[in-house]
Amino acid sequence: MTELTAVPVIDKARLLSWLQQYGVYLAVLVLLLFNVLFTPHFLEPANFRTQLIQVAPIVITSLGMALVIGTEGVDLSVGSVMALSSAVVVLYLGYGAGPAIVVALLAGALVGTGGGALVAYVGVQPIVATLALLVGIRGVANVLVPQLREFRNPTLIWLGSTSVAGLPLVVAIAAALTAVVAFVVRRTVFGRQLVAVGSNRAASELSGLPVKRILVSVYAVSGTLAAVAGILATSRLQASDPTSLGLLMELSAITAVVVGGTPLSGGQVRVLGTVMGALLMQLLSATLIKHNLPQSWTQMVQAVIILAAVYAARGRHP
Amino acid sequence: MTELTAVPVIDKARLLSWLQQYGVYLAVLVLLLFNVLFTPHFLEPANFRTQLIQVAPIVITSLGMALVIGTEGVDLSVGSVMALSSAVVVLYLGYGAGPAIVVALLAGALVGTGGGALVAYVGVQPIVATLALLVGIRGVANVLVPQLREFRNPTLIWLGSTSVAGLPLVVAIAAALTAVVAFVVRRTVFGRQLVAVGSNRAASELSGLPVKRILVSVYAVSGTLAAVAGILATSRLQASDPTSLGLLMELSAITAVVVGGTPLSGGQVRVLGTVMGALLMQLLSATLIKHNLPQSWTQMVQAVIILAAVYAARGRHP
Amino acid sequence: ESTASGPEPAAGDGRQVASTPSAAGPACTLEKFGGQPFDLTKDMVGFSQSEKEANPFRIAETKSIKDEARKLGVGNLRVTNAQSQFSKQISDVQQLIAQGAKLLVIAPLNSDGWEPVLAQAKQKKIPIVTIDRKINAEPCTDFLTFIGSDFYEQGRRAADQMIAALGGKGEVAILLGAPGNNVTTDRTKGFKDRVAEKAPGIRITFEQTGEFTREKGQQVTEQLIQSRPGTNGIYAENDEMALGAVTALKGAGKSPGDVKMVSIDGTRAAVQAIVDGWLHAVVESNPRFGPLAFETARKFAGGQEIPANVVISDREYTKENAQSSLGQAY
Amino acid sequence: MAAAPPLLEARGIRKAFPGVLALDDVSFRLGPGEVHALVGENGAGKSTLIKVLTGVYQPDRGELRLGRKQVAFATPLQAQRAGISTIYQEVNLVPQRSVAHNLLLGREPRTRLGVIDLAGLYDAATRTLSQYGIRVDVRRPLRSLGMGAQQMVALARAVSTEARVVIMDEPTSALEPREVDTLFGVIDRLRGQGMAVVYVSHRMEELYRICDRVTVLRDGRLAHTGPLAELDRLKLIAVMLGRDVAEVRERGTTTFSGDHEVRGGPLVEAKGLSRRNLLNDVSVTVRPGEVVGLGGLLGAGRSETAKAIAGAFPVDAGTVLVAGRQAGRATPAARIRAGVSLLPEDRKAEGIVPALSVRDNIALAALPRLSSAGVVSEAKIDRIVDTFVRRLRIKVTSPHQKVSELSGGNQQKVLLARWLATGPKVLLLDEPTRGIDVGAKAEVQALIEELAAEGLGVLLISSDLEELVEGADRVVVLRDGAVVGELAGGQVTESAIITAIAAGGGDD
Ligand SMILES: Nc1ncnc2c1ncn2[C@@H]1O[C@H](COP(=O)(O)OP(=O)(O)OP(=O)(O)O)[C@@H](O)[C@H]1O
Ligand SMILES: Nc1ncnc2c1ncn2[C@@H]1O[C@H](COP(=O)(O)OP(=O)(O)OP(=O)(O)O)[C@@H](O)[C@H]1O
Ligand SMILES: [Mg+2]
Ligand SMILES: [Mg+2]
Repeated sequence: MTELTAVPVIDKARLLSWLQQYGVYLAVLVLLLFNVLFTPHFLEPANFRTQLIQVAPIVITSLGMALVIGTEGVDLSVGSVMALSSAVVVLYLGYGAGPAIVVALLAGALVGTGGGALVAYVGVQPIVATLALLVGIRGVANVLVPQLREFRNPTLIWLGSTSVAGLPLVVAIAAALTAVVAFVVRRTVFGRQLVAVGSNRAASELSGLPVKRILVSVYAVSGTLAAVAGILATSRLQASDPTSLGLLMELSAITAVVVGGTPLSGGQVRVLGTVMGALLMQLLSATLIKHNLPQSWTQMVQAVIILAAVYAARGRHP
Repeated sequence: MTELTAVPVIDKARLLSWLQQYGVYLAVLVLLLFNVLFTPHFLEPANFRTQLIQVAPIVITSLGMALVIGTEGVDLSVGSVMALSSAVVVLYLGYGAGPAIVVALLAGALVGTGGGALVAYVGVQPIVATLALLVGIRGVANVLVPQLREFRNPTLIWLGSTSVAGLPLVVAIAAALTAVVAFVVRRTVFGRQLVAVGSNRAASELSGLPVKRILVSVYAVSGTLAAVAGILATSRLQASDPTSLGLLMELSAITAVVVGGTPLSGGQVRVLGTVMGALLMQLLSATLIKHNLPQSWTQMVQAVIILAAVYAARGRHP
Repeated sequence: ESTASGPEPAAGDGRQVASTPSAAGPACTLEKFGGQPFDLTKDMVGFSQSEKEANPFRIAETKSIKDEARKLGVGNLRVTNAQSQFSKQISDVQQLIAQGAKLLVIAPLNSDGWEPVLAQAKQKKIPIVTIDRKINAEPCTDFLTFIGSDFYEQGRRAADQMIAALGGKGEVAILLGAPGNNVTTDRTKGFKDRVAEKAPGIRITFEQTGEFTREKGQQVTEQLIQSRPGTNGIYAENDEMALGAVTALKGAGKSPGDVKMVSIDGTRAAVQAIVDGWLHAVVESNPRFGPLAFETARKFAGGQEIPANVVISDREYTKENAQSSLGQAY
Repeated sequence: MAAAPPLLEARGIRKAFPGVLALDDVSFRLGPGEVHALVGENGAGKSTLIKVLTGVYQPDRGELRLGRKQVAFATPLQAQRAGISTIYQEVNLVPQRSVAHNLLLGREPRTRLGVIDLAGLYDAATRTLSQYGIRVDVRRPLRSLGMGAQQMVALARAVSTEARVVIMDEPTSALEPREVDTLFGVIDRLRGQGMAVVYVSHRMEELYRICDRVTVLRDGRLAHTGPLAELDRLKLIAVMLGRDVAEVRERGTTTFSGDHEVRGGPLVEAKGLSRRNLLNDVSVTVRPGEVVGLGGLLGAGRSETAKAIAGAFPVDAGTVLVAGRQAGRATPAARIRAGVSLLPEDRKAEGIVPALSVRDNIALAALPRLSSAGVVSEAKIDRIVDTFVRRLRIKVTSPHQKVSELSGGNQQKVLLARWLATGPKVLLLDEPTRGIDVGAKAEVQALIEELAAEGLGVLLISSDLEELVEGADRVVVLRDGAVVGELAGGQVTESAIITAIAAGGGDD
């Protein structure tokens, strides 16, 4: 009764499931190849550095988003949290870069915890809870720092501009965080439980998982990661700009996660896929910029890629 | 067992369910009262006209959004569709206002149909399908009309500025559409079926409902209504501005629907509640503007209202 | 550092006139800057636009750069647009540097936050000409020079026009630009400072953002007319918002001149509105940077001295000159 | 009895939901080493009591005792830690995740660094499952297993914790006879180890096979508690229903009367239905007034056959004729128009539309007939809803009550009403009495009789062999998606069906 019967149907299904899992890698490869062939100066290390530095904050934010989506949620507040952490970090620079960063991270974690609590304890739907935060937290950030504010703190500037062993620190941080999140998802109890919650919340609750605590933690992690991204973006910009920093970041992050093959219906987290999704969107926009094509093209191509990704990933909802 | 046993719990539950249904009316009332007491010139008819005119496009878009949300979907593309219809209407003004409006409405319906087809036939999740459209359709609109374009067509200008029996035409149109949508939801087969699909798609399919057709229609209606809103906004502005028209409209519309008491989990559509939700947000922003308070305040108060609304509406997910 | 006021004798095509001849400020030469001479016809030139080309100012600005480049035979011009996102603009410029641009013309979205880019450009000795907005950095060391208007001064001149229109007393509302933007800050401060200085009889009773867009300008003005019917003047920090306000005034049944309006930019539609009587005056912010920018670059590459600031002389459009200057408005 | 303190005890429990008093002063004692049956009609409060015992709900009043200690469980986890392990009525696992992951969800073995020990996880899972005679690759996602195997995993999961009390809410509703035997073996072993088991089921014969004591709930109140041996089947049913024994005896255990008058030619003819790996050349004919049973084990393809006839399951080959004519396109809508209606097996997932009222649920499939020009006729709907609420004796406070507030049996009747409202010629009933209590079951069976008498054709799928034998005039037996036998008239007996299934197995 429980054996799998080998049927020919599987071949098409296999291809689909392969595409679903690795399509984004393929797309990145194709785009790289195109650039190597047709874009001058593409192979220079400086170019790769630029691309990686630019994508780093998106990757970091998307990691948190992937976890939230794994629990069948979504975190629309990430962009506003970036703005908030940016505002907070420059406000507290008087106490030194270290304490300022800690306070900014705490602010991100706090917003995330608040959102998570709304979802887990109050029962507000994730999209609404974090929509409210998207609106409200941007307001708070604007009140804290009403207009772009520059800073000269050398440590914070160093953070955004230094390299370790040729690798920009910002990129190294994104890579390290990717590794940590991948490890958490695959090998820790928290990671396992998180996807279980996303797959079947009722069953997880009855199985004795601390569902509410897991949910709150996941949003807190997402908030913290968004704060990391906000701090890094601020340090690279050498200024805090809460009015525009992180605008539409929620869409970029969701796009990276979805293009990376994580289903919005929860129960699965593809960490590397997410990173690839972010890279794909970055490469795409860089390619179009390098070939001097207007922004409206980028928008249209992005739309097509998002659709292609979900078409490939559609799998279970025919 | 199914009789109502009088237990004290009921009172609280009743209050909650009352608040869930009528909380938004109460909030509008309170805000009106505040303004009557503290805002000079608030009771003048011209003021009501202003508020109603400004809220009309939001109301119209939110009606479509409410239908989509009733099917457990969401339509993020409404703002971009507004921009598209605005671009199309001025492009075709050469053929006269009538034909131009028809083409613009068709464009909106077409985008909606496309989104609906992605959802119904391809099985893409609504949030992703319409996210792709949000990005892509704004690109198309920008390509069509790359910069603000003024027009002098008297019919189109008349549409946005005339009044019938003291009521601005724009407002009359919004009111008429509200009545039509309310009728459709309450009295037509389509309305009944739509909420059934939102509540249990599998059961609806087995019950012989044309589920896919219903889904496509709902998105097509949402696209068409967004196009109506776009045309009216354009006629009022006497110019087409696809770069900024309808930006963030999806958030306003979702907010109106949610604040109006329609659950995002589908299976219910509150038409009047949605209109009230839109009015509440409009009044709120007008109140803050009239009292010359900065925009960041509006954002924060909006966040609080959204949360209050969903807290009241939380009901079934404790 | 700045400039004359009052209507300027306009050049026939509305092209920019530098109001500061090379005398003002410490001058810069190729030698002092430490760069390589470049050839405009062969080397890559990058232009980074800040906002979407959806308003007349940005359109005219980009067009002017492109037209002039074509005219001069610039072989490899790359144009990027940051879509009003500052971090994107930083990325754009970094991309241009990575691609090997030898000259950068930047229309910055903001004055601050350019250090990372400047450091990279400095390393490669790429001269940067910023246009329309200043950046806070050292000319001739961090970047080459700035060409553009003085926004604070624009605000002051708008105030002068408003004071004249109202005879020194009344209630004025301000339609602010996008929040957090330093153009907004400067135009607001210039206006308020001048009003406080010259006309204590004018009270500023209302300040709300119209986000530099026509629709928002219209909506906010509708609320304004309603709740503060005593308002005598509206200062709009750009023409688009002013035109939105005009639509609102028309809708409310006002006649031209009922409310005195002053705005900044000098788009054709706004100048037409002066002719029609809706606007009292428009302070120009000339977007045609192409000729002056390439001229400056050419002089620099040729070893000539370049001033630290090339402040252009913005004109003013009023009832007197509007009709005749319509052709020069952009 | 007085000597050994109860393992688990509930005293004076009261639990109210908005509008419903689900439990009213209910007490319950569970001694060590006993298998305790918890029975009652649909909506009697069994599941609610279990949820109170396991920390899912907090009682409004009353107390829980574990041994001699008073306890209060704020979460299921606390109850689990205290040694109370539960298989809830709804399958309570995570279908996308692996079998091993499900089995040890919340109790994953960790290395010293707090990281999951994957090897240990798979090992432990394989070992645990083999104890219960289940051999599967534990890395496979749970959903790739059949329902029965999934249920066994849930069971293994529940009993493999350090449990002293195991609670099972209708564990056998998705199991086949062989698996039920395995389950009972496990329960016996648990009893031998001094554990206590609470067993909820609507299947009488199971209770008598395995249970020692019984507690009967009726309308949220305690109706009886004591050794099961003191009550015979009739008495037990009488207590559950609150009726006289004589009255119950008169009605029998099923209300089927046996033969029906079959009138005229075939109403529905399904010929050669095939779908790769699922259905293989299945043909079924139903005539007016006839009840045709579909027999077979779980996974034999009965549901697929019914769905294929109803146009809800795409087939590669095969035709469906209704009254001798092609039955329209293979969509539910076309088949409903042709007169074919399917009561689906999974009430919750495929049947009720929870956001809608009882009234709208009943009218749902018939809306096109209850409207003109796309506008619904409230009067017509009221009339038809009224008729069916009365005829099927659906217990509702008002037709506008939310369907999700009804008990299982009443929800089932609402669904029946939905299908009858379409004016069908043929009713396909997939497990119409699964999970509904004896009272409601009898009513549904009586209704099937009545409909057949009116000339409807009925296709009846049931895992309850007794029901099938008494209800059906003819039984088509399926195995592995193919017809392996057809029994008619006097041939229709439980042993004949079992033989047919077994013989079908001998073929391959
Ligand atoms: N969460 C809830 N909200 C409201 N009412 C509920 C809830 N859960 C149960 N009920 C009601 O409480 C009563 C008891 O339900 P319960 O599920 O305990 O019955 P049961 O004996 O398990 O029935 P079945 O045999 O159908 O499983 C029913 O009337 C039911 O409708
Ligand atoms: N979506 C699916 N994907 C893969 N296999 C499936 C799917 N649905 C059903 N099956 C398989 O098809 C076979 C028949 O299904 P099913 O269990 O519905 O049969 P049945 O005879 O109706 O049994 P039941 O008594 O449960 O109604 C089973 O082996 C089942 O595992
Ligand atoms: Mg139950
Ligand atoms: Mg079945």
